[in-house]
Amino acid sequence: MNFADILAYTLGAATLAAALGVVLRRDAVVAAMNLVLSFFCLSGIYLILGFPFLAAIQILVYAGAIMVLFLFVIMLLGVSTLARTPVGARSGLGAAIALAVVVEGAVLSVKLASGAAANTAATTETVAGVSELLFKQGLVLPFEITGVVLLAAMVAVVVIGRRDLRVRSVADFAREHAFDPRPLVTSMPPPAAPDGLDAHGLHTNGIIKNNARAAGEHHNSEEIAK
Amino acid sequence: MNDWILPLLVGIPALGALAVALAPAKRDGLFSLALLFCAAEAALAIFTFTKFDGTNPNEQFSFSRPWFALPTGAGEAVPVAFHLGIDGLSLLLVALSGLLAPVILLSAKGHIERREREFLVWSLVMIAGMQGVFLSRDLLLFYFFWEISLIPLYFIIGIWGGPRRVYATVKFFLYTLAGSVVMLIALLYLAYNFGTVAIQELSTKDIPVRAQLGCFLAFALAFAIKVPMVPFHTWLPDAHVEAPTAGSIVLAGVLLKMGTYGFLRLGVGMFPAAAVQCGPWIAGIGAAGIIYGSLLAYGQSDMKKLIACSSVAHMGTIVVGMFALNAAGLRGGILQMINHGLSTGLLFLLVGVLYERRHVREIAEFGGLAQVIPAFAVVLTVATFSSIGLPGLNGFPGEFLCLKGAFDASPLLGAAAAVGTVLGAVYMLSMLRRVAFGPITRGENQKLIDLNGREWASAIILLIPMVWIGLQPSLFIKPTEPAVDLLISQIEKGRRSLALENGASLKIANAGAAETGKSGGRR
Amino acid sequence: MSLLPLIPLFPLVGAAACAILHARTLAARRRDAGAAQNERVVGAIATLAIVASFAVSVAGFFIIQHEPERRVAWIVSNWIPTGGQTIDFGFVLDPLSSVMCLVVSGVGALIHMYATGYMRGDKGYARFFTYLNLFVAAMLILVLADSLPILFIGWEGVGLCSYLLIGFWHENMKYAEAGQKAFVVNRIGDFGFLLAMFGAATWCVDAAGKGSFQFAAINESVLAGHVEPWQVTVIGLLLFVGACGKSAQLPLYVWLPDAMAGPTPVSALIHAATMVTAGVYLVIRMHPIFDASVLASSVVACVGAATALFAATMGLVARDIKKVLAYSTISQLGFLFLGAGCGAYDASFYHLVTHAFFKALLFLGAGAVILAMHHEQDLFKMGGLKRALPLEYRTMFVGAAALAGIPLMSGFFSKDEILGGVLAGRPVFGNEQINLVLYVVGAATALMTAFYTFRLIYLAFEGESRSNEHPHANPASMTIPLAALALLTIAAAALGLPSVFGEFKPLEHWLNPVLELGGESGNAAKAHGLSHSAQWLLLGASAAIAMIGYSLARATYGGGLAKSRARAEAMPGIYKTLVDRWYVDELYHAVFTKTLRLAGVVAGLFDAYVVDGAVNGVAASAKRAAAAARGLADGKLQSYSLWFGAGAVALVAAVLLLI
Amino acid sequence: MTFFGAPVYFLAVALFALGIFGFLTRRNAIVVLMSVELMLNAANLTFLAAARGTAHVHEASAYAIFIILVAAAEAAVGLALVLALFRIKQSTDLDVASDLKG
Repeated sequence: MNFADILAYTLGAATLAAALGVVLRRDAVVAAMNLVLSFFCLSGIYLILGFPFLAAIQILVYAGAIMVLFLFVIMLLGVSTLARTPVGARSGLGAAIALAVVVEGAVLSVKLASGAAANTAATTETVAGVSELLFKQGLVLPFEITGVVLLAAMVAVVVIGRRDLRVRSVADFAREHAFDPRPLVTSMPPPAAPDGLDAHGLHTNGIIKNNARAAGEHHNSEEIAK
Repeated sequence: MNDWILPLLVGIPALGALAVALAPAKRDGLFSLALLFCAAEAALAIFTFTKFDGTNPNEQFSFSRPWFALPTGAGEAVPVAFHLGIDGLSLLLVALSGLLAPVILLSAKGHIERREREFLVWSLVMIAGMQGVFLSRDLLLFYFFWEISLIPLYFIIGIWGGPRRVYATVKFFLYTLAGSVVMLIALLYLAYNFGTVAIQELSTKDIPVRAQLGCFLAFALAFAIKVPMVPFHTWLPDAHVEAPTAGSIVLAGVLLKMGTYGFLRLGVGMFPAAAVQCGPWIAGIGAAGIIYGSLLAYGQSDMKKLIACSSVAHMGTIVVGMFALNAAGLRGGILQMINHGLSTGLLFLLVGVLYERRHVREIAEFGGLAQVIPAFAVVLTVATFSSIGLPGLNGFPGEFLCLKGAFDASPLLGAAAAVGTVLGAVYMLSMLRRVAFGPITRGENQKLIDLNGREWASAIILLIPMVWIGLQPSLFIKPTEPAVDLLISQIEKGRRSLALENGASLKIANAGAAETGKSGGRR
Repeated sequence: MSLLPLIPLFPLVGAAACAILHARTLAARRRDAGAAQNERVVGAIATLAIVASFAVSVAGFFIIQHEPERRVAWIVSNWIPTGGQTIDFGFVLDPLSSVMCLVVSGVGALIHMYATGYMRGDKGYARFFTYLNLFVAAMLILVLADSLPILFIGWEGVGLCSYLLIGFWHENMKYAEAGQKAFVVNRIGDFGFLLAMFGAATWCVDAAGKGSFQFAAINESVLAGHVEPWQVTVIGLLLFVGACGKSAQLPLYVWLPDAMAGPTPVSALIHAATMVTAGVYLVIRMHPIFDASVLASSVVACVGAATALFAATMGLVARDIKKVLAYSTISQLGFLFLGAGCGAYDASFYHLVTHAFFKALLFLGAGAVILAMHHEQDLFKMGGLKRALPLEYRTMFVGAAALAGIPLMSGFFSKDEILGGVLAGRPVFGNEQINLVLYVVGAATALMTAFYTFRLIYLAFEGESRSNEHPHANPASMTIPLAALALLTIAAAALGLPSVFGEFKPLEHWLNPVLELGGESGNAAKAHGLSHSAQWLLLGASAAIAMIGYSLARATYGGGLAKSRARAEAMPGIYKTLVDRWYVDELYHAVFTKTLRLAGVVAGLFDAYVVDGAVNGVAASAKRAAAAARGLADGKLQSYSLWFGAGAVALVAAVLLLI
Repeated sequence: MTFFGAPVYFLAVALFALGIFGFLTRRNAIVVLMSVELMLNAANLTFLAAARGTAHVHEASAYAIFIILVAAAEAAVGLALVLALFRIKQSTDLDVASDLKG
């Protein structure tokens, strides 16, 4: 039980505490902060494990990029103030499954641990080794594919994030993009009543309602009523 | 050799259906076209009856073409042939369904006002299916036609039926289908274990008794539902009440006979040992069915439901007769199938006549019709007395032989079945009295018009054979005798193999037992 | 002898002709209402058909005298092939059936002539004669049949015709119900007959072990002892059940009084002379069976005696003239069965013949009275018709005298023969005393018969008229048959004088070949006949009984209703029960009709809810299962992932546990 | 006893279990996404712990990197969906989005 073990244990405990915080805290922002804390602890553990490059990546990408994105969204939607019971109706079943995972995980990990070769600590991870692997031989194709995955994700985000997200069918798309004789509206019209319709049956306010003309077609009264 | 007759018997209605479907004619043109085909069918059926050689027990005019082969895992594929053949057992039934074809058309003309083309197509397909069932000598072909004849009636009841037609037709279809699915399993078992689906071959192969029992019970379920035997009969009254008159005639006239014919040809024919073993049980259920059916009929207020329940009782007599498994019972069963077809067909025709005029079927709605429409009352009286088995009409020889067969099998069974004759008289005559006799209770009945030409024609087509069978039963029984004797030899073979089986098991069970080989079947 | 089938054929052809004529009149009536009924033509055809058949029967009667065993047969072989015993459509003319043919066609012809007058003006005239001819044809088939199934054809045929004729005026629901009741009760009897037929065919085997439906074969096999005793008894009892149904004996007699709903000629022909005697004919035809089984014959005797007594009591108080005669018929039939049961077959056959004549006469007379009184049937509303209808009065008096058993009348001799047969006959149930008791019952019945017969005569003809109708004379076509029947009744006495007057018993000798089948046991009565003095004593007793009955009736009803009403008040209880026919109808209605109707309803409910319920239950449960399954897909993402997670965990657990 | 024997895997299992619990029961879409991140990190930890000191160190690291990349893409798309959901339903509660029930 040298110093490294002690540090590792404390970092482990900290990660667990943070994870608990993520899961149980009612407020989304606090949950996010806990997650960031757990990432930091984890990167510490990676260091101890002998993966310095990865620890850095963990901090940079995970804590830096992804969590920032989370916080950004949380702030954008202002959902943190939602005071509703955190846990869903079926929490009992969820907990049961989690427990089952713990039990099975424990059994598997014991099996995994017992099989592990004696750690000779001969080689430690170096950036050169990793980059050799990623760019020269072995994992080049997977790396490029993850690039494409990221690109796809970006495109998806752009499409999904569009402002006038309408529930659309091919017919709607075609009809909309057919030649439209109406002159372009040069200036923004004054904000009319929240769900008023202009002469051409288009919505005037910013918030997306279901496509009025589409609604007209199948009388989605629940939408219009709200 | 004239093997063109049987394919034509099935072909004519099928071609007729096609012709009617494509013909550009209007309502009357379609009806006359269809009637032409049906008349041809009836003529051919009568021609077959006359040309049939009454002394030859096995199948005649057989027509066989290889159809396809069922691939089996091991060994070569099981050949399935489009094999039609007629013999003593199916002769009378083929003649009956041929005869009923024009009757269905003539009665349909009266009450089918909409979508006539479809109705005609479906009824012609129906007739083809029926003939196919009685003529097929190959198990798979039998199953094919069995299912084919189900679909048209589904539509006939479903589209042109009464208010609760959808419930009735779905119930009828699913009920019968459930039975035939179980039959299919047994059929496949036979195909794969014995390498053939030809009925003739399966009858000669001696299938082990245990396998026989299994297959017999599977087939028996399908046929019991179709007959219908008592626990499975609830679909019949609903189907009849909701069916249009033409549908009721074909349902009562021929469809029910597929069950009893199946029992005879496939049940007793192919699995004699099992038939001997289950015979007493099925006969017992049949006898209970007679009494239960009669009580049911007595309690009905709807004329058509009463006749439907009465056919449950009559079919019970047929089953009792057949499963007495002796010479008289089998002859009676076969003849009674025809008699029931004729008399119940005529009764439903007459109910249809009333329904077309008054659009109501409650017995209470009628009364004293004999004073207003005497001709109708006379035909109704004749039909009623034929249905309760009055000597001189067709009911008597059939019922007499069934009861004699039942009595020979066991006096108790005979007595129980004979009670049916008394109960039959009770509910049929009370129906006749409430409909035809007594004062005229309803104003509308005053203005009823008597049978018109068309209705007279269809009634006479049924009346002639009814009186002829009554006066000269031997003409209709003699041709079936060789086939029945062949079946009796099958039953004896079954009894022997059963005795062998019991004997063997007895020997094994108690090595020293004195009495071995006691016959398991009837005395 | 191809003449034989002609006997039933003539009436069949007659029936067909009348049917066609009826159809034409209907068509004519529909075209222009009121087309003239060709009554004369129809009446002539129908009556001629029966007369022709009578002529052939007479010819047959003389022909068979020269035949070796006085027996002629005609057969169409293999009419119904049953695989075992074949059923041939065969007729046989032997002494028994020839006399029956004569009676049926003779009395039938007279009744047809009478009916042409009685039914004049009825719009169903041709239809009536169609049914009447059909009936005579069926009765002749029944009588001529040489095997049980062919007899059964006639048996059911007459049942059908009695159904049609009782319910002839079907506009009146009461008459239609009476017709249906008659047919159903007959059918109950036929149930027993059917089983007896099958039993006989399978059990009565000949030496070679082959059963048969033929009378001759069955009788032979019973006499030869190939049949176990219990089987003979069962066949006998079942046959008697059939006979009870047809001849209206105790348990199954209820239909006959209601059968009076039919026109009077029908009552005369069917419910007096012919059909109802079919049961006795059957017992006589199959007498070896009843000789062989003491139990069966004793049951026949006792039921006969009981019915005789029971029916006579109801006859005492009946008001409707036809009902009185109906009860008397049931009672006389009881007498016939009593005689047959005790082995006195020739005596009961003799009484059967004489009864046919005088009962038909009485019915026709009653019909004439009813017609004269414009369809008034209540005795209490008649009276003093002696002056208005002299011929009817005289002929009915002759009939009544015969029925009552006034000495020197045919009824006296035949009834006396039966009573003698009972006394000297085979011991019932094995001991003599019962015969004595049966004799006493018979005597009492004879007394009551005499009383109610003359009560009828006095109420109808004597005293002063109690109705404002003035009776009109009846046409000749009705009075001639009355006279003829009266003569026949008187002449019938000559058929079988008691042996004490010298051995002049033509009927008995004539029947010997049929009744002597069993040799000694065949005709027990004659074997150790009564001594001369006993016979004289018997004759005296019967004469005394008749006279007492006559004088009693004369005393009470001579001066109109006064005395009888006083007598009725004296014992109200008994009078009431007798008038209400011992409440048997109500009992039957409650026990049978109600339970059957209840059973029908219960079966209907059971069927609709239990059997159908099970079927619909299967369908409903399938639907419910589907609905439950649909609950899982509630659109919430997390519930899907829950099931997903649960599945994954289970899989891992399975893998871990298994490896 | 050393942390790097079984305990590191216990930690990973615990993290994974918490991730699943959060994923299955939390109604807030964002926390659900966070739980997914948690689970992915647990996986990372297991990879690295298993490869510690062996010749496959670089491969483990590379895989970890791939996981992180994919996690990033997944988070981005997830959040975009949550955003869209919010626009339509004005709430991030998962149970609200149940229009597809059948």
